[in-house]
Parts: sequence; structure tokens; C-alpha cells
Amino acid sequence: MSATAVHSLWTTAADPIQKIDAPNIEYGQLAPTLIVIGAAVVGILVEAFVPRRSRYYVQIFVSVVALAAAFAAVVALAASGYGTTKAGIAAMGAVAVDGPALFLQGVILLAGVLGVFTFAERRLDPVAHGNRVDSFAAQAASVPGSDSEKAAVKAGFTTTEVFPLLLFAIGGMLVFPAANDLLTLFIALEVFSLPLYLLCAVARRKRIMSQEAAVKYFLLGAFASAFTLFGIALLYGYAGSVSYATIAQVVDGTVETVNPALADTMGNDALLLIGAAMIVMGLLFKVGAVPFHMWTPDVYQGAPTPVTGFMAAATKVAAFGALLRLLYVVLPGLRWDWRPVMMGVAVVTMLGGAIVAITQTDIKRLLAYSSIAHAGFILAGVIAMTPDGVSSVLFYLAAYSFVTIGAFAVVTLVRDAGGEATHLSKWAGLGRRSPLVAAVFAVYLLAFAGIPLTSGFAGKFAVFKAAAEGGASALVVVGVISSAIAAFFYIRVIVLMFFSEPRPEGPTVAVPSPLTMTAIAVGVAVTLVLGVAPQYFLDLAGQAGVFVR
Amino acid sequence: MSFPLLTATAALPAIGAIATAAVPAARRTAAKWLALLVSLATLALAVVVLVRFDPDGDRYQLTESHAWIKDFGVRYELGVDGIAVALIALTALLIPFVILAGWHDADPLETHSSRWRPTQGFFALILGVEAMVIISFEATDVFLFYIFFEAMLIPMYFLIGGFGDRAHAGSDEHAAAQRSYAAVKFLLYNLAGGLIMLAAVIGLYVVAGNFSLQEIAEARANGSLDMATNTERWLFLGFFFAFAVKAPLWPLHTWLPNAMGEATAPVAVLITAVVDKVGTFAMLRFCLQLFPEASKWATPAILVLALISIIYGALLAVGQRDIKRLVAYASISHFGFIIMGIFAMTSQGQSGATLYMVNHGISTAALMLVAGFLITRRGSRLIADYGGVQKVAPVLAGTFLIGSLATLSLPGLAPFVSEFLVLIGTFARYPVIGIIATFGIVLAALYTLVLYQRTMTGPVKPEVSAMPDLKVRELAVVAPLIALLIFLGVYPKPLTDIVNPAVKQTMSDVHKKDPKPEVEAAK
Amino acid sequence: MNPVNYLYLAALLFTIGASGVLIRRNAIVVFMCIELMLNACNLAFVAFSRMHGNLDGQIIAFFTMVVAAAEVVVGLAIIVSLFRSRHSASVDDASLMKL
Amino acid sequence: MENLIALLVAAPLLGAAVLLCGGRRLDPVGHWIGTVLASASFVIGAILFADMLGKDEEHRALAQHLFSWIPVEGFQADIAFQLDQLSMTFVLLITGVGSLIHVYSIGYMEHDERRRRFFGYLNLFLAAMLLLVLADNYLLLYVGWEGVGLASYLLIGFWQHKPSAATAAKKAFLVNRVGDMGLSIAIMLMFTTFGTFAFGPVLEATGETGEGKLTAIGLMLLLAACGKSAQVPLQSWLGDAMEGPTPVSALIHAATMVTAGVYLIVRSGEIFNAAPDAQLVTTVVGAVTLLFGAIVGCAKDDIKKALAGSTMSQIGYMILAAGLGPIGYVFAIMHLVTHGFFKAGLFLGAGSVMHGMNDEVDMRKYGGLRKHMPVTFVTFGLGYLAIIGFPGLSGFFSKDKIIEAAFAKGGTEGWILGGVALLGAAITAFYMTRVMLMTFFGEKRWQPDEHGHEPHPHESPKSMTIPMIVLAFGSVFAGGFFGIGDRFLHWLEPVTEHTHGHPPIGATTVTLSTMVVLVIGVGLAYLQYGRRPVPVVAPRGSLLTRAARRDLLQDDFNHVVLVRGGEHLTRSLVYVDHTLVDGVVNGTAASMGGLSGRLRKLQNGYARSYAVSMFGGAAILIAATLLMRAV
Repeated sequence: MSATAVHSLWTTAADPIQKIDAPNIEYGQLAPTLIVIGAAVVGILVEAFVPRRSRYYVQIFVSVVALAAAFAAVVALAASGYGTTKAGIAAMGAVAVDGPALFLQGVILLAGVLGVFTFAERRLDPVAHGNRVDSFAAQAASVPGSDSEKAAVKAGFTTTEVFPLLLFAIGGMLVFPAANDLLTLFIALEVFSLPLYLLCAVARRKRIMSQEAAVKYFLLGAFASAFTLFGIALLYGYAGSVSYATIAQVVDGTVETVNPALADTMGNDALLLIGAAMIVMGLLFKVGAVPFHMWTPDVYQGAPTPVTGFMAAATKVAAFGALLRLLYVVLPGLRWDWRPVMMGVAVVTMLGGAIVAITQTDIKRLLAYSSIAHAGFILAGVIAMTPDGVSSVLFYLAAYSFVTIGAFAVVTLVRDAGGEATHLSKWAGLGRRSPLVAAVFAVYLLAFAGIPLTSGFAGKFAVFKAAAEGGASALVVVGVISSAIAAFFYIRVIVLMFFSEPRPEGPTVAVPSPLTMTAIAVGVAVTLVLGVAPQYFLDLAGQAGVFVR
Repeated sequence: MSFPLLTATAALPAIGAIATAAVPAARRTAAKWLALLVSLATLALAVVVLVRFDPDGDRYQLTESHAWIKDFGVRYELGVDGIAVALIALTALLIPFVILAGWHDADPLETHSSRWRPTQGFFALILGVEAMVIISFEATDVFLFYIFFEAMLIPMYFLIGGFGDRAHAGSDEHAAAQRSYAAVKFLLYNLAGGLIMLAAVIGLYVVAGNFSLQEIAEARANGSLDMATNTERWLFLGFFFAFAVKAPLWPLHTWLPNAMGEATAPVAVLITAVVDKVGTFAMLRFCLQLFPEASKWATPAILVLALISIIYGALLAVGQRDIKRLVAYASISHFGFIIMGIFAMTSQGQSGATLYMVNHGISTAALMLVAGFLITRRGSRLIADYGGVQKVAPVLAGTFLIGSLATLSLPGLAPFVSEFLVLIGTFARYPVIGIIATFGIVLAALYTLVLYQRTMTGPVKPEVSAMPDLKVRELAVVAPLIALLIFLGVYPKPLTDIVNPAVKQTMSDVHKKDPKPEVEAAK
Repeated sequence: MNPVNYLYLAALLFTIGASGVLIRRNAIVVFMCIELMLNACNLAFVAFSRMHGNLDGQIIAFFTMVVAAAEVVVGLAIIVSLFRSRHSASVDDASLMKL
Repeated sequence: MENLIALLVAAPLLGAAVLLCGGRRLDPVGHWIGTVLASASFVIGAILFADMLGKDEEHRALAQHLFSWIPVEGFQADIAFQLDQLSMTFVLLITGVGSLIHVYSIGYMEHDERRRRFFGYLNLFLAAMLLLVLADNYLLLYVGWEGVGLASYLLIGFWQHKPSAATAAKKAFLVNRVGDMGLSIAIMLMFTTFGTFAFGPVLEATGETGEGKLTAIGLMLLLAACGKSAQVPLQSWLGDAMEGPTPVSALIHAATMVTAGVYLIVRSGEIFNAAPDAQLVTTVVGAVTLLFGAIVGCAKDDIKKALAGSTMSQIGYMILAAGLGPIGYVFAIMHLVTHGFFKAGLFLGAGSVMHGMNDEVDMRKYGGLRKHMPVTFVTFGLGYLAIIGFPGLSGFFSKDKIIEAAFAKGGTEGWILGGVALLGAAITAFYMTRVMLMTFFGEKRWQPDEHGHEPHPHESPKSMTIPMIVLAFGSVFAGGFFGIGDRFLHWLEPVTEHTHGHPPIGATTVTLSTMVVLVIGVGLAYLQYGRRPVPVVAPRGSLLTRAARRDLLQDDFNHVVLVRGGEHLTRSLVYVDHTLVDGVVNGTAASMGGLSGRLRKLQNGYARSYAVSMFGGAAILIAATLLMRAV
């Protein structure tokens, strides 16, 4: 590098008289995120100042109101055309406000509301010392079984911090699919990951497993995000910028004025390819695709079930949103490089998830593996590389998230002395004991299995159709086969619930409060509506299917 | 906008199912009567359809068409041709008998808790199946058809697995295991078939851009939509596989004996007489119309498989020890005939196949239901446990004999007409296959008469010595079926008049003409 | 000196960190290795920023440090609570959930 | 007039319906209903006959079209009747003998609580048999064809509590089914060749197709005939069919149903005329069977089985005659009718004997019965004389003609067939004499049975004797009535046409030689069974005798080859179905499970190994991406 260049660098960097013009932020368009984050901060203050007795209610109030308001904002934005015609880049190019972003934010917010409901459930666990308790530790810091914990329980402490944590996570998730430069992407990733790590650790029952889940999730998550970050570094090195638009231009080779300092790195495709691969790997980790899936079963099993439900639904939505944007906005120029690779990933994910699930004996792990298989199905839609592909993925995510939250909410209901009875053998004859709950769960399982007239079928059909139109017929065939395999274990659970005699020492089905009931009911309703009359939502997803560049 | 007759015919049992399921646990009998009345009302509607249908009119009549899922190119399109009308009538006709025959099959045992309501569930599920079967006969939109073709598995699955035959050897646990094995097998086979069909359905959409049977068929006919030969063949195979599992065709048949063996007799009838017909019907309507060329390409292979089914099923029926499994294998043999008739690509063959679907439905229902009555009396499905029943319960034995004779397609009973048509239709194009298939007649005589001899004749076994003869309810189930068998055997014209035009259409779809008799050909 | 060498160094550090994650048992050490990887990234950013002559990379490095700090907070909290409840910080001991 | 034809069938059909659906309340009157409707059918037949005689030969045939049965594209099957002289002959035989046997059964089945049902079945049989002979197309004929099969199945197995009866019934139906297969294939061939299977069009169009097709059709028809008429190789069922009540044996397994095969061949004359090879095979089958039946008849000690053997052999004569073509058709039918009389008579006689002997069938336990049941003795004796062809009686005329015709075939074939026919006559004389002697002559050989009941032979009630007497008249005079002046020939000629053949040796020579062999046969039998007392326990006998007792071992053959083989086949198939066909599927499922179990192990709970997989995954991802660019 020549001395003049160096000099110029110094001068530009340290020019005293150069004045920084204030960035202009479109607060309106960022309203959903801002509301949620703000509410999270408020939640922290609540923790600080509101007396313990009333915290629980205040937190619920704050969270629900915030999420509702944010959802209203999303709807308002979509209604005023930000999803389609007025779609654009906000916050100095950091955040995109377009169809996919708004659609996914809406889904995440609704999932968040249901999440709050399941978080706030206090009827399931037996009353401890006259206090109704939720599924979170009385005092996460205290060692399980220690005196301090007993005291905490006696005093009726509860970890109301989960609500602000949840809000922070949601805030991050809202940004994640909308992030329009790699830095924002990374920050959003961390913002929604860190609270989740914590939430995993604070289960009231089986805390050891809960903490183990948290550690695994945290270490592996951090490991993955390190890869992402390095990938970002390489892309930055390649394109000299982290903004999607610029990188895309560089990839397509449509840059007007090439900065001579960049000339040599731009030519270096190794940087580009390795960097892209590492970022994609980070996202695949979040969606739980094989071979980056190994955290999923353990974490899903160990985490408090409400958290699992929310995480399984919302994380997938956010991560796939980000993945879509990355592949459709930044790397379309590279599709011939990444498409075959992604196909491979999709295939092993579909098959791997389905096959390993066959022999699972724990309902939460079973659902974890099924979520892996579903990640594979969604990837099939992602690979289509057509507008149909985008909208089909959006639809699938919406359908899937409600089914998931509902299913895990049902899991929280089936309990025995040791808390939730997650071992499959204990579910035997559930259909005899309480037909309704079993029937509802059966509906969810059938939706997972993709039986017609459930949202699962509509979604599966949409993505497979997109994939076939996108010329990935092979994926469709594999998908169909793995669906057949997957059907086997969903059916197994149904058999267990309905056709096997109930055990005398079998679990009881707790009667939940209206909160969980709402979550479950909404889940069923959405499952059936999206199954029978999906057109309206398909239209929605269809309109939302275009990324702003 | 005229009254949506077809929708009503399908919706009525669906609503009835929900209503039946909602009947409180204590009001068991009320649920039964409700179900029976609904099924009768459905029958009435089906009769109206039959009357309103004009054999000489358009191909699809009473059509309804509404937008449904635009993005998937799916419309809610209903319409019936002669074949569909006949099968809808059959379905609507059989269900009341199924319900009546299963009157006590789902009465709860003491062990069940009060909240478990098997009776309501049983009859609700039967009605649900009826609704789905009827609508899949009516659907002229491939996707719509597919949805119900798949969805009907779920209620069937619960019927098989949830309400097994209480007459079983061994412990309850063992029986339960057997049952759920049968149910799972049924579901997985059909689900696998359905999913492979799903791939083909998607493929069809990619090729054709919509799912309307009429549009695609027309486009295929006038050449405006031409598929690459291989594409067409793959799609055809995708569809055919699902239908062959449902039908069932050798070697995809093994789920049927388990299912029919473990299910209660009425449910077994539901499976083989009603649900499986959707498979053969779909071959006739979808495979031939959508993929005429591929159908012709696959014909030889399919005929051979059908032939194997005929002989193989019959031989295995001879080898069975369990009455219901025997009937199941007999059905496999008969489905072989139906499929052979469809793919013989002659008017006689296809008319015969269609009649065969109806007649086989009635005859199997008669035989299986009587067998069910017999089994519930003795509490065993093993042929060896019976003997000399004819002495103590002559009416039961008599009806059983007539059922058997219908199964071996004795002239004068309905099945003969259809079986002979199928044979002659096949023979006209494929003499060798036709001749080998006639061995099926002899084997049919073998397994039915052996069954009759072992169970009904000979010295009276002590266990059956106190066996009561048919009750009024049971007679009310069997007598009409037998009357129908005789009527359709002597005067099938009403049925053929409805079926013939549709068959002529199908023949023209596949661009096939009947082979001319040698004498005329010579001229 | 050619800034590309810094990239090689960054890659080297990243690999060292990654292999540390794979090899070491103690959760704290594993976590430190991850931090090392993050810092490798930072080095890469700064190096690239220097090569390209724009400051984005350096700014990103600051962001990364903040994120790393946040991770430390969360991570240590989790690890410590785990350590307190089972008196061992070995990641291999935490293997109740498997298969 | 022609509208009466349907009534012929309808009357007994109505009877069957009423009796079988009527339930117990009809028990007291059931047999009367049955008899009345049977005779009603006979009366109608008589009316039609009278009307037919009134017309001149060309216009005697009547036709009645009821309705279109199976109308399908390019396929037309009707419910339509045709009544020509041939059909008329059968109608009279069937309804006549049928009515008599109804009457007889009133007495014979008196003590059976299921008598109503029995008459129902008899009526069902009449209806089916009439349908068979009145149908104007092969498909409708097929209906009757299987209908009589069903009736015979029901009647053979009437005493179902006897496993032997049930088995025999099943066997009869199955063997017949094999024959029916032939008939259905024949119909298919006709359809593909002529586009129709109505008698008229088919038989007129025979000229328009090749001999090969016609031979095939002919052979298939012959197969059908073999099944129904118990001809080799499908004869095995007839012997066992004797398990049925004796009136059944008389009506179905002697007089009418078993002769349906002859009807079929004669009816399809044009086809056979144009297919010499088929004709040859037919004659061979006939010849073989007539010897076969005769030999079996010689060895049986069961009176009914002996008669069954004779039936086989007599039908062999008819088939032989039918195989000879226009020369033989008339005589085949003529022998059929006369045989109908005397064989029915003989069976009724046998039934009467059994009636008096506590249903004992073993002739070795009879002896000297002529004193105890004179009427039976006389009628049976007349039947005996008729069947052996005693000059002047029915059998003489009909059988003699057939032997002539056989010789008239000419060439070595002629000699062989004629010779066989003669030999058959001799053996017939032998075994019938044997039956006669063992039953009615000699000393009484019956002892008390295990319950100590000593049978008290007595004459049967009028309801039984009268039919026997009537049939005896038939067996005496029918032959002469038909034969003298070729009445029967002129009656049938318009339908079957007739060519006069000239045997190489003059007709008188044939007649004389028949006489000679007759005397020889009777003489031998007398030496064997008349001179010395008949042992109560059958002597071991020669190899041939023992073989003949077992129906010349063909049952054992069937058992070993078909039954055993079949059982093995089915058993192994059941195994295959379970292990192979099912096993493949279950195997896939199982292997999936195994694979799952193995992959599961990867999830070993160690965070570090998870990290390894991620690291490896990342490496692969990167490598693959670079590779994609490289290629």
C-alpha cells in the first residue's frame, strides 16, 4: 500500500473539521421493534421497583400490551403498503421494512403472545406453600434442592424476569429477519440468543437438566455465532462493506465505481464463498439443520416446556427469515454454488430428523427431531429460488409455529408427581383418560404429519410445489419419503394414546388456566383454518413474498 | 344457482357424524338411532342423485364449482358420471346396513371410564368415512379428491384400531397389540401410497398448471397439453401406486387381511366394500383419463399383477384358518378381477369392472356380515371351532350359503354378471390371461364351499349346539342385501344403462376401440 | 508489513480457538476459546478495514467486543450456576440428556 | 302359445322360492306344493307338446323373448327361450320323470323333518334344468348349467350332518366347476369369433370361421359335457354323489342332469360337424367312459354305486353316439330318453329296497328279496331287462342303434368303437345280472345291525310303488314306441338332421352279435353269483377287481396329485405371503428402526462431540461450496 494512500487514510480518519451528520431513523417503520425492546426495558425497571407481589401481573400486562401494540404496528405498516409498494430500507440501511420482514414479525409477535400465555401459566404445578407457581424456578440462582431454594419457594419467589427476557428475545427476533446488513444480523442474533440461553436454565422441575441444556445451548450457540462472525469478517473483506445491497452488487459484479483498495479482494472468490458458507452455517445452526442440529434434542428436552415451545416456533421463524433474505438478496448471484450444497443439507436434514425420531422415547425429544425434519421441508422451499418459494416458506413458518406452540402447551398439561410426564410410555391410554386433550394433541400430530385438512398439509404442499416448480423434483421425492417415515412415529404416539390400555400409575392431565387454554385453542383453530381454507393466508404470504433490495 | 345436491349428499353424513359424536355419553342408544337415521337420509339423497342423473346427458352432471385455493390451482369442483353415481349409491346403500350390523359392536366394556364414549365415536366415525368416500367419488378436481382420499384414512384407522373384533383368541393385551398392528399397517401402507401420489399430484400441477380433471382431460385429448412420455409414465405410476395400495393389488395387499381380520365385521365391510372401491374407481377415473398413453404402456404389467392377485388371493383364501382373513383374501382375488377389467380396455371389461365394484360390495357385505353374526355368537374367528351350524341355525346357514354362492359368482346372482363381463372383456383382447383367470372361478368355488362345509355342515359341535338363529335386526340386515344380489343378477339393466355411457367415454379417452369379432373382421 | 499476514494470524487464532472448543473439557476454558475465536474475528475485521481503507471494520470490532462482554455475562452466569449445582465445570459431566 | 314357455320354468321356480323362504309353517303342506307345481310344469309341457304335434315340422320351433339381460356395448345377452323338438323331448322327460319322483319322494322322505326343504331343492332343480334345455343362447344355458350344479350340490349334501355327504356335495360342485370353466371359455371363444353366443347366429355362422377355432370351441364344450355328464376324466364325482337321497340319484344322477352334456353336444351339432377332431375326441371319451363305468359297476357291492357306474357307462354310449355326428345324434337322444326311464326305475327300485332294509346299501347283505317286495322286484326286473338290451324292451332299440352307428363310422375307428360298444354291452349284461342276483335271488344274508335291529324287508307304500310301475312301463315300451317306424328319428330330424350310415357288417349281424354278447354276459354273471352263494364279506378279488372297487384308482390319483398338491401349494403360499411379501415391508420398517437406533448413538450427550459435528459440518459446507465453484 502506497504512502499517499496511508496518509489519505489518516487524514480521512482524523479530519477534525469534518462534521458528522446525524443519522435519520424512521421511528414509525421501526415501531414494532422499538415497542418490544422498550417494553423489555420497562420490564427490567418493573423488576427493580415494583413490589414482588404484583410484579407477576404487571409483567404480564406490560408484555401482552407491548406485543399487542407491536403487532398492531406491524398490521398498520402492512396496511399502509410498507409490505409491498412502500417497502424500503430504514435506519440508514440497517433494517429492511418489506413484505417478508413484516409477515414474519407478525408471526413472531403472535407466537410471542402465546408464549407469554404459556409462560404465565400457574395452575399446573401443585400449590407450594399457598402460592400458585409457574414452570420457572423460584430463584434461578439458588442451587436446586438447597436451603436457599426452599426458602425462596417458601417465600413464594418467582422468576418474573423471564418476561423481560422473553421480550428482549422477541425484539432480537423481530430484527433478525429484517436485518439488512451483516452487522445488524449479528447483533440481532446475539440479542435474541442470549435471553434464550438464560431462559433455558431456569426450569422449576428437573433444573439440573435445564442447566445442562442451557450450557450446551450457550456453548454451541456461541461457537456457531463465532463462525458467523468470522464469515461476516470474510464477506466484509471481500466486498469492503457489510450492507446487503453493496455485497450483492459486488457479487453480481455490477458496481459502478470500484474502489482501487478493494480491487484485489473483490476478485478473491475464496473469501466470498468461505464467508458465505460460514454465515449460512450459523443460520443453519439456528434452524437446527443436520449436521448442526445436535443441540436441538437436548435443549428442547431440558428447557422449561413453555420456553421450548416458544423457542421451537419463533427461533425457526426468525432464522429462516434471515436465511431467506441472505440467500435471496445477498447471494442470488451465487445460487449455482450454494444451491446444490443446500439441497444436500435439506436431504440429510429431512431424512435424518425423520429416521432418528422413530426410536425416541421422550415426547419432547420426539418433537425436537420432528422439528428437525420440518426444517428440512422448509429448506426445500427455500431452495426453490422463486417468489413462490418465499411465500411458501412464509406460509409454512406461520402454520408450523402455531402447531408447535400448541403441541408443547399440551405437553405441559400431562403431569405426574415428578412434573411433566414426558416419557412416551406414560402417555399410554391418554385417549381413554381424557379424550379431549388426546384428540387435540392428535390433531397437532396429524398436522405435523401433514395429513390433508390440517395446516401441515397445506404448508407441505406449498413448499413441495415450490420446490418442484423450482426444478428440485428430487427434493420433493425425498421429502415425500421422509414424510412417510415421519408419519410412522406420529402415528405411534396416536396409537399409544388411543389404542393402548391406560396404566394405573399413569399421569394425570392438569386442568390449565384460560391462558394455556387460549394458546392451545388458538393453535388448533389456526391448524384447522389454515388446513381447510388457506387461501387468504396464502394471498398474504404471496403479497409478502418480495424482498426489497 | 341450483341446490348443491352433491355437496348435500356428502355434507349430511359429515354433519351427522359431528352430531352423533356430540351425543352425551349416557344416551348411547340415541346416538345409534341418530346415526342410522342420518345414513338413511343420505341414502335418500343418493337416490335423488340417481334419479336426477340422466344417462344420456353430459358426461359430468349435477356439477358444482367454486373457487377454493387459488394459489394451488385448486377448485371445489364436484360432478358425477355414471360410474360415480353407481358407487355413491352403493356406499349410501351399504352404510345403514353396516350401522345396523354393528349395533352392539361398540357398547362400552365395564373397564372403560365414564368419559370414554366408544359408541358415539364408532358411529360418528362410520358416518365420517361415508362422507369422505362420497365426496371423493364426486370430486372432479384432482386435489380435492386427493385430500379426501388421504383424509379418510384417519377415521378408518380409528375404526380398525379402536374397535377391534372382540372375538379373538388369547389375552386382551395380545388382541390389542394385534389390532393396533393392523391399524398401523393399514395406515402406513395407505399413507405411503398417498404420499407418493402427493409427489405425482405436485408433478401434475407443475405440468398442467391446474387440477381440474375435465380441463386436463380435455387438454390431453385435444393435444393442447402434451406431456413428455417419461413424465407421463412417472406421474401415472405415482397415481397408480396409491390406488393399487388402496385396491389392493398384489403385492401391496398384505394390509388387508390384517385389517379385515382384526376389525369388527361391519368395519371390515366398510374397508373392502366401500373404502377400497375408491382405489379402483380412481384408476378408472384418474389414471385412464389423465394418462391414457401411460395407462396403455403399463397395461401388460398391470394385467399380470391383477392375474396374480386373482389366483394368489384365491389360493391363500383356501389356505386360511380364520374366517375373516379368508374373506379378505377372497376380496383380494376379486379386486384382481376388477383391476383386470379396468385395464383390459374393452367396453365389456370396464362395464364389468364397474358392475363388479357394486356387486362385490353387496356380496362381500352379505357374506362378511353374516360371518360377523356367526363369530359374535361363538366368540371365535377360527373355522375349526365351528361345525354343524346348519343344524342349529338354518336361516343363518342359508344366508351364509347364499353369500358364499355370490362370492363364487354363481349365475343368477349379481357377481356372475360382472365377473363374466370382465372375463369376456379381457379374453377379447388377451385370450391367455382371460383363460388363466377363469381358474379363479374354480378356486373361488373351492374356498367358499370348503368354508361352508367346515363351518355349517357335519356333526354339531358342542360349542355351537346352543347357537341362536338370526335375530330380526340381523335378518333386516341380510335379507335386503340378498334380495338385491338376486335382483341385480337377473335384471342388471338399470345399472348397466347408467354405467355404459360413462364407460364409452372412458374408452374414447384412451383412444381404444373394442376388438371386432373375427367373423365381422373378416368381412 | 503486508496486512494480509494479519489475516493469516486471525485465521490461525480462529482455528486454535475452535480446536480448543473441541478439545478442552472445562466449560470456562471452552468459553475462553470461543472468546478467542471472537477476537480472531476482530483481528480480521481490523485487518480488512486497514486494507480497504474504510473504518467499518474497526467499528464492527467495537460492536463485537460489546457482544462478547454480554456473552461473558450470560455465559458465566449459566456456567457458574451449573458448577454450583453439580460441583464440576466439566462439559462432559453435563451429559444427562442423550440419544 | 310361446308365452307358456316361461311358465314351464316359472312354476317350479315359484315352488322353490315359496318352499325355501316359507319357513316351518309350510312343513305340513310343503311336499304337496312342490309336487303340484312340478306336475303343473309337466301339464304345460304336455299342452305345448300337443300344440307342437299339431303343426307341421318347419313351424314347430317356438321362441319367447323375455327381456334384455346384460346389455353392454358390443355384448348382448338376453333372457330368451326357444322350444324346438329337441328341447321338447327334454321338457317332457324332465317334467315327467321329475313329477313321478316328486310323488315317490313324498313317501320316501316321509320321516325326514326337512322334507319341505327337500322339495324346495327338487323344484329348484327342475327350474334350472328346464332353463338349461329351453335357453336360446349359451350364456343363459350356462345359468341353467350351474343352476343344476347348485341343486345337485344341495341335494347330494342334503343329509349334511353326514360329513361324507357334505364332502361328496362339495366334490361334485368342484368337478362340475372345472367343466363349467370349459363352457365359459367356449362362450368367450364364440363371442370373440362370432360376436354373439345365441344358438341361431352361432350355429349358422360356423361356416365363416376356420376349423381350428371350431375344434377349440368343440373341445371346450366337450370338457363342459364331461364335467356335467361324469365322463372320463371328470367322472369321479358321480359315485360319491350317491350319498344323496335315492330319489335324487334317480332324477338328477341318472335320468336328467347327467345327460345335460349329451344335450349340449347335440345342440351344438353344427360346431362338431365342422370339427372332426373334436368329434373324434368325443367318441374316444365316450368309448373309454362306457368301459370304465361298466368295469366299476362290476366291482361295487353298494347297489347305488353299482348303478352309478352303469349310468356312467350308459352316458358313455350317448356321448359316443353324439360324437359320431349326424348319424348318432338322434340315437344318443333316444338312448338318453329310454335310459331316463329304466335307470330312474332301477334307482327307485334300489331306493325301495333300501327303504325296506333300514337304508342298507351293501348288496352282500341282501339276497332273496323277491319274496318280500314283489312289486319292487318286478319293476326292477323290467328295468334290468331294458338296460341289458333284452329284445323288445327300450334298451334294445336305442343301444343297438348306437352300436350300429359306431360300426358305421367305418375304418379302424369304426371297428374299434363298435367293438368297444359291443364289449360294453356284454359287461353291462354281466354287472346288471350280478346286481339282480345278489339283491333278489339266493338266500337272505342280512343280520341284525350293532343295535340288534334285524331289518324287516317289506314292500314300500303306494306313493313309491306307483312311480316305479309307471317308469317300468316306460322302460318296457318306450323303446319300441320310438324305434319302430323311426318315429323318434322323424321327430328329431328337423333339429339334429340325420344321415343314414351303413355298417361294414349288416345291421342284423350287429343285432345278432349284440344278442350273443348279452347271453355271454348274463351267463358269466349267473355262474359267478347264481350258482354258488354270495359271500357276505367281499373276497379280496383280483387286482382289477380291487382297482375297480376303488373307481380304478382315479380318486386316489386325484387325492395325491390335486388335493395333496393343492394343500402343499396353499400352505407354502401362506408361508410366502407371511414371510416374503409381508416380510419385505416389515423388514424395511425394522431396518429403519435399526438405522434410527444406530444414528441415535451419535447423540451421545457430550457437547464437545456436538461441536465436532458442527465443525465438521462447517468444513464440509465450505469444501462443498468451493468444490461447486471448482467444477
